[in-house]
Amino acid sequence: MNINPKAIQASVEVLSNKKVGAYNHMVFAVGDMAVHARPGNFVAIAVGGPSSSMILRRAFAIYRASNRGAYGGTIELVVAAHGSGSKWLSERSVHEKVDMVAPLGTAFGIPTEPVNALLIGGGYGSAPLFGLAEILKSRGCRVDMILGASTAGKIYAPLEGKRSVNIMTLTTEDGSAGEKGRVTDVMEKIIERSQVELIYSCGPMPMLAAVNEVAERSQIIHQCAVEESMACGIGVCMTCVIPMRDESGVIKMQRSCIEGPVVDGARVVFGSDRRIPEGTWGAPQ
Amino acid sequence: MNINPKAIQASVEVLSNKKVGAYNHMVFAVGDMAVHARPGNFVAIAVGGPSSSMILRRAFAIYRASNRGAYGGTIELVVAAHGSGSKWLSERSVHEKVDMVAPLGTAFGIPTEPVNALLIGGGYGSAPLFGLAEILKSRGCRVDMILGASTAGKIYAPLEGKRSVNIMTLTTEDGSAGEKGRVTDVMEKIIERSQVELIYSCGPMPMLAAVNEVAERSQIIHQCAVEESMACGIGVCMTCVIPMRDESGVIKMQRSCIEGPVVDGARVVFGSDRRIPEGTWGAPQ
Amino acid sequence: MSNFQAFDFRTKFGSRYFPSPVFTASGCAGSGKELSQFFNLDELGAVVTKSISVKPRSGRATPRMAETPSGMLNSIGLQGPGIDQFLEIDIPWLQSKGARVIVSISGETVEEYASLARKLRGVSSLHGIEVNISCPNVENRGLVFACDPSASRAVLEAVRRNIGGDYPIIAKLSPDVTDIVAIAREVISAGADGLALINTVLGMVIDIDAKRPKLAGVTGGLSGPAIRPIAVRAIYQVHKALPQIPILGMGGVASGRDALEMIFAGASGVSVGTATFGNPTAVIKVKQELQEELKARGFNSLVDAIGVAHA
Amino acid sequence: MSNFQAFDFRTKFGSRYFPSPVFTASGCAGSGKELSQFFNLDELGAVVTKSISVKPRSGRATPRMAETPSGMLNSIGLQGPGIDQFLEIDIPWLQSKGARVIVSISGETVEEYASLARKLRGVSSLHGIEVNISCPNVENRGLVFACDPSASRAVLEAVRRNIGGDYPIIAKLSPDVTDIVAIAREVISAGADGLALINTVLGMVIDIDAKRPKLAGVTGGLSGPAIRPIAVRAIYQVHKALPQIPILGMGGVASGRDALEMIFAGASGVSVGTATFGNPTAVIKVKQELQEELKARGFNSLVDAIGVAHA
Ligand SMILES: Cc1cc2nc3c(=O)[nH]c(=O)nc-3n(C[C@H](O)[C@H](O)[C@H](O)COP(=O)(O)OP(=O)(O)OC[C@H]3O[C@@H](n4cnc5c(N)ncnc54)[C@H](O)[C@@H]3O)c2cc1C
Ligand SMILES: Cc1cc2nc3c(=O)[nH]c(=O)nc-3n(C[C@H](O)[C@H](O)[C@H](O)COP(=O)(O)OP(=O)(O)OC[C@H]3O[C@@H](n4cnc5c(N)ncnc54)[C@H](O)[C@@H]3O)c2cc1C
Ligand SMILES: Cc1cc2nc3c(=O)[nH]c(=O)nc-3n(C[C@H](O)[C@H](O)[C@H](O)COP(=O)(O)O)c2cc1C
Ligand SMILES: Cc1cc2nc3c(=O)[nH]c(=O)nc-3n(C[C@H](O)[C@H](O)[C@H](O)COP(=O)(O)O)c2cc1C
Ligand code: FES
Ligand code: FES
Repeated sequence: MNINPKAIQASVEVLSNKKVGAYNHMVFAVGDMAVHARPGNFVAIAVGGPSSSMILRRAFAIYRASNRGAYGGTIELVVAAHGSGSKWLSERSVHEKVDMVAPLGTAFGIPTEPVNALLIGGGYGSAPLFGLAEILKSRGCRVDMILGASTAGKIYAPLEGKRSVNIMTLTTEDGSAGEKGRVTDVMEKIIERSQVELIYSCGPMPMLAAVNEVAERSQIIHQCAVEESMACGIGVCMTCVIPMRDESGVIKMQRSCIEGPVVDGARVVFGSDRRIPEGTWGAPQ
Repeated sequence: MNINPKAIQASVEVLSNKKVGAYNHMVFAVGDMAVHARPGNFVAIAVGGPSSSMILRRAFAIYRASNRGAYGGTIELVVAAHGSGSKWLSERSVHEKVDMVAPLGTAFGIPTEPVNALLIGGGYGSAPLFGLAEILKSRGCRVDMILGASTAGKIYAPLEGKRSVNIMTLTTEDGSAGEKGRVTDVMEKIIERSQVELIYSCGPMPMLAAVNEVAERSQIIHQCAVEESMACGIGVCMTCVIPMRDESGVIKMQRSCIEGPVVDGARVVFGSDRRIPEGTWGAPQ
Repeated sequence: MSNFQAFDFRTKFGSRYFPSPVFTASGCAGSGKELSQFFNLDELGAVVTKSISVKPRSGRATPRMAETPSGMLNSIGLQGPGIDQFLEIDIPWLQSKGARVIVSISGETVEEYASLARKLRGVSSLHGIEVNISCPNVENRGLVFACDPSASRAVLEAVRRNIGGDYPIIAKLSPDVTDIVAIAREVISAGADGLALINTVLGMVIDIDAKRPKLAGVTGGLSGPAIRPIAVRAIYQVHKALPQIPILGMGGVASGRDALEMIFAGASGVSVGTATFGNPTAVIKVKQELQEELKARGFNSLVDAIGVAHA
Repeated sequence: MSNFQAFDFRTKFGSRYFPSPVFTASGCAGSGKELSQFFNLDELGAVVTKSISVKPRSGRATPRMAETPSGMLNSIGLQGPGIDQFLEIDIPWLQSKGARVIVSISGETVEEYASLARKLRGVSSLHGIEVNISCPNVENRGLVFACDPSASRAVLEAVRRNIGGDYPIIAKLSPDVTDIVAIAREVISAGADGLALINTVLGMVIDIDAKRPKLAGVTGGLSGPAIRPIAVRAIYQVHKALPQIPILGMGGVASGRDALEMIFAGASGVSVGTATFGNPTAVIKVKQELQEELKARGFNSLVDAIGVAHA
């Protein structure tokens, strides 16, 4: 098997850049790069321009990808201006170009039969879920969605995205939108109500861990898109590893950019930030 | 005496940026910064934006400064895209802002009586000479000018600038404009013809050295604007030094950003790149 | 005349020739598979593998990286499958793609280096071995081998003794020493044919929000353009002292101009590491640009350019 | 409660208190006069002067600098007027402006350091002396004092003996050593009250068009943000080994966040050097931002923040 089999590197043009709540919704003219993009895949973008002191790419989940349209292939992102690199990106004007490598990483697995699916997103983690919802809907699935964030402005839930969602539930920690609390506070209720058979999630690692706990307790398959600091995004640097069980149950430090970002939640050893879980293959004695 | 007594640091807006031959003519809205700017002074500009890997300012001679006008005070520069910093500057669009410190350094001395002056510029070194010519002319001086460069496109001689010049002579090494050769090839002829009493020059160090030789041979006072790599432009780093005689004739390594850029040619020990001239104060034994 | 002559881009380390002097840097090209989507591996002078150990290693916990101004810190901790699986899977795959392979090895004791050398002795199709001695010596309070002249010597002697006489050995040195020339002399007299300069510089970033070191491993190795002036200095110093010894230069090379700086300082080749993280095709870019820069300066061969800044 | 308490920004080196922990870095603030157009010098914790020698020095030939990615090389070569003129002109001027002054000294022999200490002994209004030992020792093949534990010790002993018992002495160390903690221990036990970490890192740039070293002095000192991870590491290592010893941190500080990193790593104060070249008011910016960052994290005093990354 090839690694990064579909990845293309290209200079792509900003077609649109709009502020939406705490985020920037950005559209890029990417040509053929869009052809193989699937929900869950991500892009890696060089930031800061030719004399940048930021030497590493930034990773962003693909919000939507399209091959048709007036501008040929397009890829859309939802960008949170977090540190200096994402801030730079969010400040790009229409017609400017950025260097992009995509599509990268694994995609969400699509069930062959129609099922009841629950999609859970935290913050900009909702981005890849709308494209996923569309596909699931088109395959006859029931799609429920929970989006959570600290506050209303940090929930990304565009109108057109909601089309494919049966019931959308919002949670905010400050209660400024939807129910006050966290996504896991409403999760079990919805699992029961909608007889959920499959969970997808994307968001910060602590949220994924909490979702995974509920999923395991409810014995529901859980695919999550993990997030670990990445230096390269293409599998060559080994910085983005997380401990995951392989087929035979052995815990190995595996690259989230190649084996992930979408992984089977049951494989992930959550809560192992800053330590190697006991029993990991090759762990220091 | 204060050092940098008039210097102001401010974020200034690009009002205009036009390609002229090999250079960019740029105008900045600088407010009060223009008030004390004199021909010979320079500005120091931060380059590359907020995450720039270029940590040092770039120095540019003030081509023109004006206090009046629709935009308040303005400073104009002639920028050669040489390396990455000047290239970045030359690519700034109208309305963008840059961080500027100015006015810096010494200015050309203006004679109290009307004299016959010869102004000699190499490449973008012509920039400060036009403002100087204007002042000299207004004081009743005769102003001849020689501009030299390797090729026609590298001569900066705008029409409006020529107004204050009696006779303009061009030299290019490839003969593509004016006389084929160097500024010093025509210098003696002009000194004689116009009975030159005072020489001003600005350009690359080897040109200044050659001009200085002719000036000394002809026993004419020569003020030149020197150029040495500068890290700070405000006198704190000691990188920009050149060996110059002080009042008592002692050679000292003196800062070209503070003691210069305009200095009396007779004080400069030319041709001492990469070595400390013998007899310099505190030279290694 | 010279315009009609073919440009000779070859370089040599020990007994082996390489068609071009631009290599990957150890630990910065994965298994090779990840980059082969972007270009053919046989276009490289050589692939230098990540440092391989006797046994499998999980490496360090995360976070393993921090970006720094024009650089980055990493604390991977030599994650890898161990030499046996590596010889069985990775090497044959690389060679099937026509890549010239230099295997980087790392150990925690002199005996581990010796044992790795014995395993590699049989693989005669390799183009060389790079001995990464920037590893903690468990037999000496974790003091890094490369920081101790006698430990460096012991490792290189053990490798040479066990791998055989004409197998090209490149010793990779750490810049974190008072006198890199002294270490270079030790490893060369112990049997190394060439030197790789430089490994990462020990650094650290504090997470000011969490109020603790950013990396789980506390300190990490600084790489990227930030360290290039340190690398160029090390290459220049060592080439001056040992002009006959081929040097593989590295540390922040991201363009042909960067590579040329190292060649002029005395390197016979360069490795591209961190630049690949920002640009998957960085190695190819460096190779093409270096050739152009050399030609533009009238050189007919790479070899003529090595060390010219010393003239 | 804590919101009503005044924030205590003071720090201490040896017997002297400073109202704020942000100083200039030696050699990066001219004579002080150049910056006084941009702010009042008494706003600084202290002005650390350029390193002053016994006799006048012309410094090195030009070019003396090269910009590098997120950094720069300099080879000024300690240009200066010599201690006598310095004491007569520069110090009185600085003090007339209300600046607290730490005088940096440099020598080529142990005796030169001793002689400088004797000259300064009388100037009791100074806030301390910073001993720059990153200078070539002419009595030992030009080997830099700071790279040799016993030479470092000899210099500090000589300074302490000649300057008197309670004069604050800060020893400034070079990062270009295998074991900076070992050097730190030597100079502290020889009588230094505090440490300045770090001086520049030895580096080099080749001018690929001229095919020779860019700097007339061949090598130069690397400074600026590029070296900050190296500085933070050195501060962290030394604070861990010698938690009672005050450290003046420096190397690439350009913002309050950068300064905070060093404070958390164990510095009691920071010097701002190269950042001033890009921004004349950098020292003031760092001071203001550092105070804000500390307050935002709930600290009531600087002292509470020192070394918290070690917890
Ligand atoms: C698979 C994946 C998908 C992502 N999708 C999105 C998205 O759709 N929208 C969005 O706004 N953000 C997304 N992120 C997070 C985004 O990559 C980080 O916010 C961004 O890298 C931070 O860069 P910075 O320059 O703003 O911050 P800095 O803190 O300056 O970044 C410093 C360095 O750390 C790395 N880094 C820091 N935080 C992260 C992180 N969370 N993940 C990976 N690398 C990190 C950066 O790549 C950079 O090298 C995603 C991350 C991953 C791994
Ligand atoms: C007093 C003075 C007036 C000048 N006036 C003009 C002008 O009117 N128009 C114009 O186009 N150029 C002018 N220059 C030259 C201009 O400053 C340089 O071309 C520019 O600094 C090069 O920066 P770079 O990023 O393009 O090149 P790089 O080579 O990337 O510069 C690297 C570093 O070297 C320094 N440096 C390199 N060359 C010079 C140089 N010649 N002088 C000073 N520092 C240098 C830069 O400041 C920078 O720190 C002037 C220089 C001085 C000293
Ligand atoms: C993520 C990463 C992993 C590395 N792994 C190794 C390694 O396994 N063995 C080794 O000798 N050097 C390793 N290095 C060091 C590089 O090979 C190289 O010497 C150094 O990074 C400087 O070059 P660069 O600036 O081009 O990256 C690693 C560097 C990085 C950034
Ligand atoms: C131009 C220049 C001159 C310097 N001169 C001295 C000096 O005279 N004495 C000294 O101890 N350090 C000197 N230094 C080192 C600085 O004081 C400081 O330790 C170093 O530059 C790291 O800090 P920075 O990155 O903030 O500049 C000099 C640094 C530069 C850039
Ligand atoms: S980000 Fe480099 S291996 Fe995953
Ligand atoms: S440029 Fe810094 S002193 Fe002149």
